Amino acid sequence: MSRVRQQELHSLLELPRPTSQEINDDILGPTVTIGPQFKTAVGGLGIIVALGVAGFILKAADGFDDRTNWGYYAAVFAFLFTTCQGALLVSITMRMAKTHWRRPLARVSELFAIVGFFNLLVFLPLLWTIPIADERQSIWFEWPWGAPRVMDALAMIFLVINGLALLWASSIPDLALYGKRYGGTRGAIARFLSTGWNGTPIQWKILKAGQGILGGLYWVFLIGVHFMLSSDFAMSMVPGWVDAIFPAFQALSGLQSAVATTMVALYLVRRFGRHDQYIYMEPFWALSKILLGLTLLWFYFWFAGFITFWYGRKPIEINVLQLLMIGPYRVAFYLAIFLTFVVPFLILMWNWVRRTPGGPTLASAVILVGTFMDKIRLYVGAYSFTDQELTDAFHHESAFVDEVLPATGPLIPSFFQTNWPDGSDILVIAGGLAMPFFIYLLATKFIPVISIWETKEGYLLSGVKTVLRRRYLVLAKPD
Amino acid sequence: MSEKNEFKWGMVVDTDRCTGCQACVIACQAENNVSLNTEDRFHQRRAIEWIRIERYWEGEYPNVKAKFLPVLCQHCENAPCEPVCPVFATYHNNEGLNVQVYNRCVGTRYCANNDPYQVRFFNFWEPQWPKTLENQLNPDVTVRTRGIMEKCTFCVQRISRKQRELKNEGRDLVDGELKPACVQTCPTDALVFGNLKDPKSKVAKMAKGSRHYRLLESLGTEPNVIYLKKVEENV
Amino acid sequence: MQERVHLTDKQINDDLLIGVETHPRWWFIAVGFLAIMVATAGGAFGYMINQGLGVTGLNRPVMWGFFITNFVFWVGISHAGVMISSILRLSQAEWRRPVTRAAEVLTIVALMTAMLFPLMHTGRPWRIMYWVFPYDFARGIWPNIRSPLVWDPSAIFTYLISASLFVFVALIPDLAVLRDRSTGPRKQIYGVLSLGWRGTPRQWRLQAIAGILLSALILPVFVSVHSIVSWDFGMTMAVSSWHSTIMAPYFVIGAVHSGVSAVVTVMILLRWAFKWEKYIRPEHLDGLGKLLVVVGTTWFYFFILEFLFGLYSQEAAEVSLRNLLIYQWPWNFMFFIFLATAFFIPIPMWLFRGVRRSVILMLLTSILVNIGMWLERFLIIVPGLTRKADFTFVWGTYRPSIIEIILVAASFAFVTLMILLFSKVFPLIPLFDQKEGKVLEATTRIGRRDVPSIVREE
Amino acid sequence: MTTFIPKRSLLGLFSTADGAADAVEGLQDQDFDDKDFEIMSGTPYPEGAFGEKTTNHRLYVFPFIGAALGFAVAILLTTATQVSYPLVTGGKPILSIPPMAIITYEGTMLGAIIFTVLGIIFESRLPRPKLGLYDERITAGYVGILVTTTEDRFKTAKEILTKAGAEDIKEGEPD
Repeated sequence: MSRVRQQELHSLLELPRPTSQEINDDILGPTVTIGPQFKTAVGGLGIIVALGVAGFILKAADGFDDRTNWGYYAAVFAFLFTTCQGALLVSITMRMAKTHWRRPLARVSELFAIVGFFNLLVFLPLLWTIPIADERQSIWFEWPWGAPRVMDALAMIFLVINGLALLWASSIPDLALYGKRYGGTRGAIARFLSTGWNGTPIQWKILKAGQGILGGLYWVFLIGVHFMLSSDFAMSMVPGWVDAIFPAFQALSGLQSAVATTMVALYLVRRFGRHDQYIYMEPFWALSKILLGLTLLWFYFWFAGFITFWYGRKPIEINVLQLLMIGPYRVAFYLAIFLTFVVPFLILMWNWVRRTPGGPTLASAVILVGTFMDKIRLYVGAYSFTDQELTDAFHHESAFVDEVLPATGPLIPSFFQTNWPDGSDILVIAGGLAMPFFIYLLATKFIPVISIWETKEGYLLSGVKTVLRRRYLVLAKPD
Repeated sequence: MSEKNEFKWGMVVDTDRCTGCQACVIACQAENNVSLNTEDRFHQRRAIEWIRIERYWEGEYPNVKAKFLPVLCQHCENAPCEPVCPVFATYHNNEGLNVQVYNRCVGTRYCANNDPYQVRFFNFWEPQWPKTLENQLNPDVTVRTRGIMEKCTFCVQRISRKQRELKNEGRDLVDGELKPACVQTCPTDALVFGNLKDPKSKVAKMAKGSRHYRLLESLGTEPNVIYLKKVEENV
Repeated sequence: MQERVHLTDKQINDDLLIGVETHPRWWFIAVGFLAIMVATAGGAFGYMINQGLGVTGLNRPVMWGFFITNFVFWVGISHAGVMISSILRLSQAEWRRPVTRAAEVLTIVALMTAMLFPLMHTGRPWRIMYWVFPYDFARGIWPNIRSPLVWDPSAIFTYLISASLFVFVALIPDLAVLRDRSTGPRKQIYGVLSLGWRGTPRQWRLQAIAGILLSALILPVFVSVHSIVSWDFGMTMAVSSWHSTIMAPYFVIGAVHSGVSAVVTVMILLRWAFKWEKYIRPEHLDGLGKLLVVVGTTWFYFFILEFLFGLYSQEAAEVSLRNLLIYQWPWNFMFFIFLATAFFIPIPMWLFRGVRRSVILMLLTSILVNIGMWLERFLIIVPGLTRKADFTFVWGTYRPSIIEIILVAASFAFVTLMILLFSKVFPLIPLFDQKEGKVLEATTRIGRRDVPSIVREE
Repeated sequence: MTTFIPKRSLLGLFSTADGAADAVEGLQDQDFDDKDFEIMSGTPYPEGAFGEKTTNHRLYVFPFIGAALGFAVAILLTTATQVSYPLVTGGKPILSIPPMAIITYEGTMLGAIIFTVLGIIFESRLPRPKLGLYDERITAGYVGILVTTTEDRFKTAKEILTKAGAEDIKEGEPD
């Protein structure tokens, strides 16, 4: 089949219907060939990632005691966690909801599981930067020493394993195909991973049930990890910051950036992966509607937290608002609210923009920048307190009778200062942001970036029917 | 008079002097036409006391000590009870008073919920006095009907009468000549009332002493009632 | 799996207009009985106005009790309609068709009921005008927009007007059916109401767009309404267990949980009352059940956040409140019942397909959820107040009086009554949506199996 | 201005949608303009199912106008009520932005929704005081095709409708 650019083709109704063999050729072909463009991209990204590793080594040489030194590192990790590890949710959720337009993007979002594995490596050093002091507010209450470190590490590891398992489960049929077609090391690995899959009905049934269970678990784990990270790495580091909505807000921000990440990846795969035959317009349209909803919710969650603090006006609340909004991190804050809410909302509110591939992708890219700014505001802000300040403040505010308090002065002295990134921070940021592209590019050469079996299933379950005088798309809904 | 904003009323409560005699409570009831708190109303938890004495017991028998804390409306600068009222029945005037406008009140009781000091009271029943007591009602003070909120006003009727007097006589306020009923009655001078804006007044001086504190300071309400810590003799 | 029932347009009209066109005796008995209950409540309310709020169980510090609980509960129920019809319309869920109208009507009725309660609860209800309306009663005082109690009416009126218009727009084609089928003065009235609808392609197209556009516009309103109700509590810094940032989404998702359950209850009762077995089928309950699993679990997540973050700061008032809820009779009993009925019994049950498709089990579980969610509101509002004060000895408790119980009970009667009255005048299942569903049905043959399919419009 | 040519209306009733679609096809073949005939059905058929041309509408303008109006009114109201009687409550500023934002938001949405509903009614060409040539069977499953044409083409139209299988044909004056 000729590879025409089909910008305008919106849904399966207008698309030509390839045969099974053509689908195999079209999708598996680019997986095994390595072009010069690919080599340049991988090489360039590899160098940046190497610089990032160098930045990390520079930091590690300074030790883990000075927490302020690790603020940007934590922000980079948090950003990668929200975006890349959240991205899997798009395919999981849409598969659960049985939407038919998910098929082109299912694998695109699931491949981020591999990026998640490397993000785990980024995460582990961070454990040494959070205080284990029991005498501060935390979700671990009376748990034994080091509960945050142990539990956070365990939760992250489980999450990554779960993600990889999900990716594996959903790509078995494709790997089997890959192994059958190609030899060499990669073919052998694919054959090994496909564990003798031959597609009997019972195998399909188990595979789908497995995907459902792993997907449900991934949701639970991801929300849980968001909860732990946002309380252990952000809230508990700022005296008096008790914000029950914050874990949920972080999870929501994770969903928003997950959709944005998937959208950007989908666009890039479509543009550079020569897959516009299979990635038609409808996923962009449908995802952009969801993205619009999540963008509005982002502001809603933020406002729900803000107005409670603004109205309450306790000194401690005012201090938290000052630190994060009008204090030293205000630049990052206003950029964040502008780029995660205002700009994407203005882009996405137009129906005609949502029906193009470029519009939603632009909004997504803007959202990703905004999310990064938000992480800088929260994590660098949180990392600017020392252990001593935390314990002092905690004892201070939990005193029952206020007679002991001095009558003047704020409860928390404003000891935080602007913390601009230094040389090693910049290296870490550059390397950290290049890492997902680098890993993802490599991963596309091992696993087809479009799910072959889901695409075939999509063609099987859709058809064209004439009602009276016009042709319409018909979607079959088994079970 | 208030254009220059020369007043900011405040009170100092010296807990070291308080004997817990409750004279202020009675004086307030009489001055402000607060309805009688019968036994029934106490059991219903609907008693109204604009000023009350909190009593804390310390230590084990036989070395028991009682501590007293007179609590009245704190007339906060950032009063949490004010902004929640939908009809502006309570607001902050420019003399530092948290005022209650009975006419506007519809009785949502939201202010009572958002009052950390428990000094706002709701009239669940129509106020009633025995026939014999009806003639002792203060003509300067409204009798509040059922269905509205009320609370300590720093005896605003005395304040405005005094301000009229001053204006007529064309003179300044002499510190100590204006006293709410509770202050007037206190036998130990534990309560002191005055103008916090006047640096020479007794309240302003006492408020700057080393023993001062304010109730629930961590809430940031900035009360105009300042407490002085008890001096521990046996320490 | 979708079951296919074959019906002609005529039969759909006959079946779904059964409430309007027939006059069974049970309807009159039910309406009479409910009207008596509502009248009793009117008497109780009159007595309360005459005597003052002393006749309630409220006290210091529990200034808000059953009335506010019931207000929050009914506002919560009112979130069902828009949740169901908007989300499902926007996501093109096919099983929404019989559910939408009843859910929207439930929204309106519940909202009207909810609005009565803050009114009853005030000390001087006859003065409520200058609270709610921005009208200068010659006294120069306007409502204080800094008060959450002014945000409330602004949101609730917006929601009520929007929901009513939404229902009306979707009702126009059905009113045309009623116009064509009725005679005499009824025909005149339906004729005026249906605005001269004839069903041209342009009108149908706008009807379809209207559904989607209004859904998209009402959704943000719907989220704001319960958020603002939650901020009545969240803004209150003096009650530390209320003063939580999570309140807004927690209330909203809780409202959806109780609202969707209420829709299930109402649907099943309608199915039983009007013999609509062909329209309200197990597949619809199945869809609602799946939705409820998601909503209920999300709600539980927010509940955990709320509960846990009360302890996070380790403030005395918050800790004592949790102590009260877990260890002290009868609060711990209510807390246990609340958790069991709102989450631990229904959600695991709904994981099973058999339960979701069983009419009787769905009826029971959906009622359970609302028992739990009523208790949830009660347990947020009242214990928070009983353990409110930090340094004084006015920790109190609360016991509702008979007047409060009568009024709360009558609110349920009132809602039922209003739905029954509505069913006498308008169809509770949209006729045209059913007919559209029929047109869009298709079957795809895959291998040896006929798979039910759906024609998808762009 | 063209001279006034008297027109007559013709309503064909079809028991099946297929027949109606045939009739539409026939009318289009005979150069009847889309303005000359209207389809009436009690069932929402998918857009373009009868082969009719889809009409444009300007519904999306309405919510924006309404939102702008609602926004303006709400801002005016919230600002004016606070400024006209400046009372300090709880140390909050006289012009408190967050509460204003909440009420303004509600006002904006209310304006948008009211105008959308007005727009829907207006764009649907409703309300229509008189039904004109109409049949009550349309809401019971029949599809009606209302042709309004000049006397000379009247017969052609009638023939087309009959040929397409119209069960009943009513004649009348256009409204």
